[in-house]
Amino acid sequence: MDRTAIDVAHMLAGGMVLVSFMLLYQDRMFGLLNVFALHALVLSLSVAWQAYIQDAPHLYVTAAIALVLKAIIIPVALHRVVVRLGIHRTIETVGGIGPTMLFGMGLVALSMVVMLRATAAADPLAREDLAFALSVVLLGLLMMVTRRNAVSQIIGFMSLENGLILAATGAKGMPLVVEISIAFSVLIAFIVIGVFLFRIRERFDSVDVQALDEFRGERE
Amino acid sequence: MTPVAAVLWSVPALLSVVVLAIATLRWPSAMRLVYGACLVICLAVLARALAYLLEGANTPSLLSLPIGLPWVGAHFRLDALSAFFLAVTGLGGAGASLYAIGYGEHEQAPGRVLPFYPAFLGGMNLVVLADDAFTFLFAWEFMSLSSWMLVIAHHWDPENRRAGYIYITMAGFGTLALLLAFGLLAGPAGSYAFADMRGDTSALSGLVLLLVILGAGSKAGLVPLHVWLPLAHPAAPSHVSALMSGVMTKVAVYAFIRIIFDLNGPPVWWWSILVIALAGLTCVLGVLSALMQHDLKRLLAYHTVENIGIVFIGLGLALAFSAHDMPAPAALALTAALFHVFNHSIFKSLLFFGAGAVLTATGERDMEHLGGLIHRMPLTAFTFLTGCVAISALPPLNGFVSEWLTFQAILLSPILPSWGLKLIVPAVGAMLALSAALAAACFVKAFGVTFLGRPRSPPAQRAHETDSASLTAMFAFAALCLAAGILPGFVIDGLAPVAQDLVGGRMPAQSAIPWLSIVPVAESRSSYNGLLVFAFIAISAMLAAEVIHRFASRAVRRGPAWDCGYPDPSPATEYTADSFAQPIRRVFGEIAFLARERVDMPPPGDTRPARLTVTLRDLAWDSIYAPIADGTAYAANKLNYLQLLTIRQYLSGVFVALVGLLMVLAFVMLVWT
Amino acid sequence: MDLILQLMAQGVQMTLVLILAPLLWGFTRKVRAQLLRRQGPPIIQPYRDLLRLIRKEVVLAENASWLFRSGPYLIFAATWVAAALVPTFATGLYFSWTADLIALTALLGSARFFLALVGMDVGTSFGGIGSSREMMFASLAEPAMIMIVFTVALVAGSTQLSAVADFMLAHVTLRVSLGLALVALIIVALAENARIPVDNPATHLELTMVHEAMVLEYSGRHLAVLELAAALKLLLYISLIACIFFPWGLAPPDSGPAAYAIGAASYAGKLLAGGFLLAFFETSIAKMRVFRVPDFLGIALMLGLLGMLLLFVSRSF
Amino acid sequence: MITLLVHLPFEPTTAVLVIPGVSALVLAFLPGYRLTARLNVLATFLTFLCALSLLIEWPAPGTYLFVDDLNVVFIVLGTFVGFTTSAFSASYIAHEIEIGRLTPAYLRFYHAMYQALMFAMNLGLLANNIGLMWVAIELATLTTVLMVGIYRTPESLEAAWKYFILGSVGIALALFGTILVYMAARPVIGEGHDAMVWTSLIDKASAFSPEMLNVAFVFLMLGYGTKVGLAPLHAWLPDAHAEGPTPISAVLSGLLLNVALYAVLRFKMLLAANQAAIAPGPLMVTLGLLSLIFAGFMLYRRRDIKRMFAYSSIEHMGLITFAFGMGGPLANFAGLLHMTMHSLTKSAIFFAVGHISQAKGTQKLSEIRGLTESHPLLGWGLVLGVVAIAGLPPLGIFMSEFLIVSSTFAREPLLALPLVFGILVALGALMLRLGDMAFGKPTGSTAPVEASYLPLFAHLALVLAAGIYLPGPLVTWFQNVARLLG
Repeated sequence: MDRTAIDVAHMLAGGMVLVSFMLLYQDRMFGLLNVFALHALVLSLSVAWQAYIQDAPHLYVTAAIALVLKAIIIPVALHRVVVRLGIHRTIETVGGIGPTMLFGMGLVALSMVVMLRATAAADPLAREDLAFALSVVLLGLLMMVTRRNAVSQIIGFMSLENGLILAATGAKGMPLVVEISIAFSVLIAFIVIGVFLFRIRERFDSVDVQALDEFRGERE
Repeated sequence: MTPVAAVLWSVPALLSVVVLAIATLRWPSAMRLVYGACLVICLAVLARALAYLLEGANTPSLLSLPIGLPWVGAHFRLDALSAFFLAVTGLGGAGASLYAIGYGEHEQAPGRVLPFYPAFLGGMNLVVLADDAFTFLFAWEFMSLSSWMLVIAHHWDPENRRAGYIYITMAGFGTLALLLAFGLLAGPAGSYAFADMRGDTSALSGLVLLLVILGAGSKAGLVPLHVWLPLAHPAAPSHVSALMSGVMTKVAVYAFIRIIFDLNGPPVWWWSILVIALAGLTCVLGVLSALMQHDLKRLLAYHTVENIGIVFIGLGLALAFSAHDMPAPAALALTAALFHVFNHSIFKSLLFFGAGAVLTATGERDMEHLGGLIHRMPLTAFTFLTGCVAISALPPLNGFVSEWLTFQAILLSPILPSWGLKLIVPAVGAMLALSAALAAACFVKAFGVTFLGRPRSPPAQRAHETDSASLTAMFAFAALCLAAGILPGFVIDGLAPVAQDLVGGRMPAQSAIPWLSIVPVAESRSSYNGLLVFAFIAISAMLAAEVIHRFASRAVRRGPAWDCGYPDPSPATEYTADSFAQPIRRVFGEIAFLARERVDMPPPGDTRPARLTVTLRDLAWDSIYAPIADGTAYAANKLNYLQLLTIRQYLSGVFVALVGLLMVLAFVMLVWT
Repeated sequence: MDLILQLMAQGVQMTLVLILAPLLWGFTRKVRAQLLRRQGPPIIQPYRDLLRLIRKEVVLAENASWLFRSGPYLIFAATWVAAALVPTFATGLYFSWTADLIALTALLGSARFFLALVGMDVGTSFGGIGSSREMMFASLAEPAMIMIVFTVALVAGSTQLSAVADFMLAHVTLRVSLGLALVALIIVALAENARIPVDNPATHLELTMVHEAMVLEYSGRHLAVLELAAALKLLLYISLIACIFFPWGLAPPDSGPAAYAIGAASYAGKLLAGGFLLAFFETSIAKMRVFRVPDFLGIALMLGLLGMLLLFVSRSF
Repeated sequence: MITLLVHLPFEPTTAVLVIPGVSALVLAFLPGYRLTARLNVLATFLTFLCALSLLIEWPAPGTYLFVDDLNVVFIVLGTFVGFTTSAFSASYIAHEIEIGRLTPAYLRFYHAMYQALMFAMNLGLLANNIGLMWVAIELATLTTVLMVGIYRTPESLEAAWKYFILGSVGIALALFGTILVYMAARPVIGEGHDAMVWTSLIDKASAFSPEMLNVAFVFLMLGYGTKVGLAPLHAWLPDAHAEGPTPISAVLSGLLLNVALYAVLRFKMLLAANQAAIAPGPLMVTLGLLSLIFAGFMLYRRRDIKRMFAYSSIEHMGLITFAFGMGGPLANFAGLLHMTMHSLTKSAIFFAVGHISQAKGTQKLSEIRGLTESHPLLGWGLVLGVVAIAGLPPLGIFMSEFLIVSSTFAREPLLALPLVFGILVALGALMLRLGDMAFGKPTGSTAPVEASYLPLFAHLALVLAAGIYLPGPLVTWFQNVARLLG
């Protein structure tokens, strides 16, 4: 395949890392939802591009799922959740945006070091893709642990999962990618439904601590 | 059938008695059935072991079964040492079972005793027969487990539950220590059969010794590993207390001898210093703690600690001698230790039987509520007195003989070259003498306060003589105390093969010596003749009494006791157990227990009574066990907060782990290239 | 014939100690009185006392048990056997190997054990006081005694009294350890025999007495037997000191009557000296408080241990 | 449904999957709990029989499914525990229906989920494709999440939610690891399906790029380790055990943890087959020791009986992971034995605990006293179980602990000390709680409870037998597996 194809792939993957940083930076709920939609969009683009250059048509399914479910349905659904729970005001972060971003930089550097060393053997397309994917995964995890807010944690998890899809599609000729992405979509659906059904309040935190105190008495 | 097979059959037999016990639990006659069966089996074991021992026991009899640890199998071995200890377990078990046939009538929870009692016996026999590490530890822990169930048989009392908890935890600790020791002996290849261990000597044999001291010592009750013992032994029903104190501690001694003398290769001189020092400490602290008790069974339990100390002094000396390659003195020391093992198993069981009889007759273990029982239970009193004399190491009974032999071994030790021993052995000799004297005081107190004087409580007044089965057992053991005391030569000769196996030497044959006296080394050096001493005392006492009664008066008149002009019939004016121990507490208590006495004397005109409060501290507990317990609680409390985190915080745990590992990996890969 | 002579010698010794004991008792009492410028009872007074006591009827407390009645004879027997085993005028008597020094100490221990028990039998507080204090003294005196025995045994290479005496007789040299042992043994002897400064055999003030408190309930023949036992014990200790540290004149094993005569004479001399020194010592110091006694006995224990330690370090001490 | 079975072309490996799968569908729609409960038992029993038939001879590895010495151990064990647990659950659920904690609708759901879980776990064990294995384990997680939350109480919902979130993250990490393995395999095996087929992976593992494998193992260890419940990834486990229905606690401890452990072992073998890759042992040993000691201390402060035994599961999983991390024939053998014994014992304990909490009407330790007086069979069953789990003879865990500790001390003395320390800490805690629960003056209701003792005592009997005598074939078989694990 020619150079440009690879460059485009890298462009898109890098774009996802960038959007992940935007996610980290966001401190408004609706803004966050929009940025996540963007994240999913970029993902579906890069998956589509992979489908094209690997001429693996089944990947288009994955791209479509990413586009429809993650870029449209879920953001809308979450939008309603946010309105319903009335938590659109702010996002409570743990230890400021700035430090988090800096830490994110460190994570990207780490994943670069690890991956580029590890994948010395693999073909260039896979190398950078994997490196970017790992950074997206780590950033998503970072977002989950630095946000107190259920919805933004869900978003963190979904961005993490986007990173996984990116890696899976980047792995040339990997079977079961579609199935896996579907399985993941099921997972996501469960999460969102969970938020709906069980009225998980602002944060995961509040539920269990009180539960522990009231019901379990494990604390003394 | 080979000897080992013959004795090994006792284990399945006892286990089937367990099944029998569970099956017949509802029957009224279950108790007699179970104890009767145990009695028969134990007697059979005793007979077979003695027969083997008296045949000379020169060829170990082996047996291996395809059970237990796969690719190793279960190995069993009957040699002189195990035969001797089988005789001890068999004898103790038989006595306890016979006693229990009567004592069991008073058991309020037979369902929690009958099934575990035979299991306990079987476990002890199995330990002594085991010839590979797995079988050994299996039996060892099985023994602990079944005795634990017996300790908490009366589980409604929280004290017993606490005792049981401390016991089972210490037992687990000991087992793990022994497990580590065996791990060293077996090596990475995992050759767990004792036969393989005998061959090669581990480089870390010193570490093995330390671990065995922890493992076997904690079961035997070496200070400072003894804390569980005075709690657990009294908690069990009395016949079980007798077994635990009289026999199970001996099984621990067996473990020590088996591993250190048999498996662990040639001893090093500094081992003996460690063992002897610990043993001396154990003697003195054990007997002093015993003196401070006023719970009869607890007093006996503490006193077991002292006797274990005496045994380990002998073992330590044997180690020292054989480390310097002096077989004959080593044989003397070892024989002394084993003789004391035998003696203690007899009279400690006897004393616990007596305590049990008192307990059933009065429902009291606290000596402060007893007294005057010699009138109401004269036979029990007589046997108990015999036990007291024997355990106080007074001639002509058996306790004195083993202690005398130990003294003789100490007298031989100046020939030991190493200076550490030169300095520590005399000190330990003094400690041994001191503990012997204190033991006499302890049992004057035990017998005097319990059986003599006036009853201190209504139950003590209503006491009645115990049943015939118990009495038979007690008289049998009392007779044994006397027999072993006046005919020690036969016991020593019986022990000769054991010493021959373990230290390659033996004491001179005793049965040949005229007048049946015993001569450890040479007659010019020292000799003792229990038979003649007994005869002389008996004859001269009877002679004196006869002469006086015949030629002088034999008139007797009863009158009130001399009350110094202030008649006060209440038994409260009697000397109590605590006041009896007070002088000795004044002398030794400050060091041994940080004893503090506080007198609260009201000013003149104030009518409230003056109070004397005494506080004793258990140093071992305060300095070792309490910190451990507190540390565990502290760690548990601190860590418990991890149960209360939020999902986000748990996620951060995962996150940190991931990033950390990735960084390590990056570091590794960067360093590699 | 030889055997009969041997047995006779043994028998003579047994009766000898029995006869001499009250005499020694009376002698010390007389000397003491003289030293105090008193007339004092005649030397044979103890015999009279014993005879009178024997003839008297026994007054038993209501709740005295069988142990109370049989105890005195046991105590007497144990002490007597012990005393008879100490070489008095000759060594190597026929049964001298029956018990060595350790056994001897233990025999006295048995006697003390039963004495303490009978003291508690009636259940008055005096007996209790006496027994508990007696056992407290013993808990220090007995180890001290054992230490002394060890010291001596390490010097003489034997715990057999006869062998010890022979050794001392053969090569008697001044040894530091033996000196320490002697001092210790004297202290122990004072304590064991309930003499001043540890106890006062003459007192009848209940709270200060130890030995007397234990036998307070006894009367008649029982008391007589106990008194005799006490006297035997005193004799035993003096002859013990004599035969270990001053073995001169002891008749060697299986020697003729002449040697025995010399032995007897020297033994009488030693007894007189010992009794006199004891009385002199007792008159010259005062009784100490009960709880000072442990320190006093502690000295003996330390001395004994020191002597033994020295010998462990080097045989030439 | 029986007819359905008959019409099946009988082929054990597929049957092991088809039976639970089909019966899950059937049970989802059948009403009435008696029938469904019986069907549930029957289905698990048939599955167990098929699994047993695998022992006799198994088919050649297929593209998606395969059987070898290693996973057949897990399958037989798993299906057996699944069978006994279903038998237990029948009587347990009956009581829950009586007291109205569960409605018939939820019951249908429950049974369907139970079979689905069986299906997922068998699939995960049989999968010859690491992607398929991943999917199966995720499915198993989802089903258990649903069952943990089945009581709809705030605690159970919260527990399910916690389990769900942590499990999903774990799953995500595991997937990343799987992708990396594929990436490592692709240059050697070539693109496409084969590069994820286990049998071909293990053959060519020596040629893979070691660095890739290292990174992959980090992710897989953490991902599947979350399912195994190793500290610090354990947080979901105690609550999931405590708040779900007790049969599910039994299945979680007895099966699901093993399945996750199986996945870890597979990838350990992959790394072991590659000389250049860093040895996975140290990581496993560290996590194992951490879990062991941590859980040992956590046992002391528990108030809830099920949560306590959940922590004990963490402790034992730590011990097993440690053993496999040590490697070598002895330690691997011990690890396998320990895993088997732990599954049997722990599920037996949960059987007892389930009925106990039903009898006493509470899970609070402080309200459970004197069981051996009030409910002798349950009480003594619990005593036996706890004695076994504490590693005391004559029960099986003693043998495995004996092997682990002694072999470790002979090889790495310094590693054995924390090991022994952890075991001792746990023993102390278990015995402390046992003394309070089983003995003393009974509290609460002493009314007898409708209980099925057969599964409980069957497990304990097996554990007891194994503690005294291991049959020769089993030993050789375990030794083969131990050699397989390297």
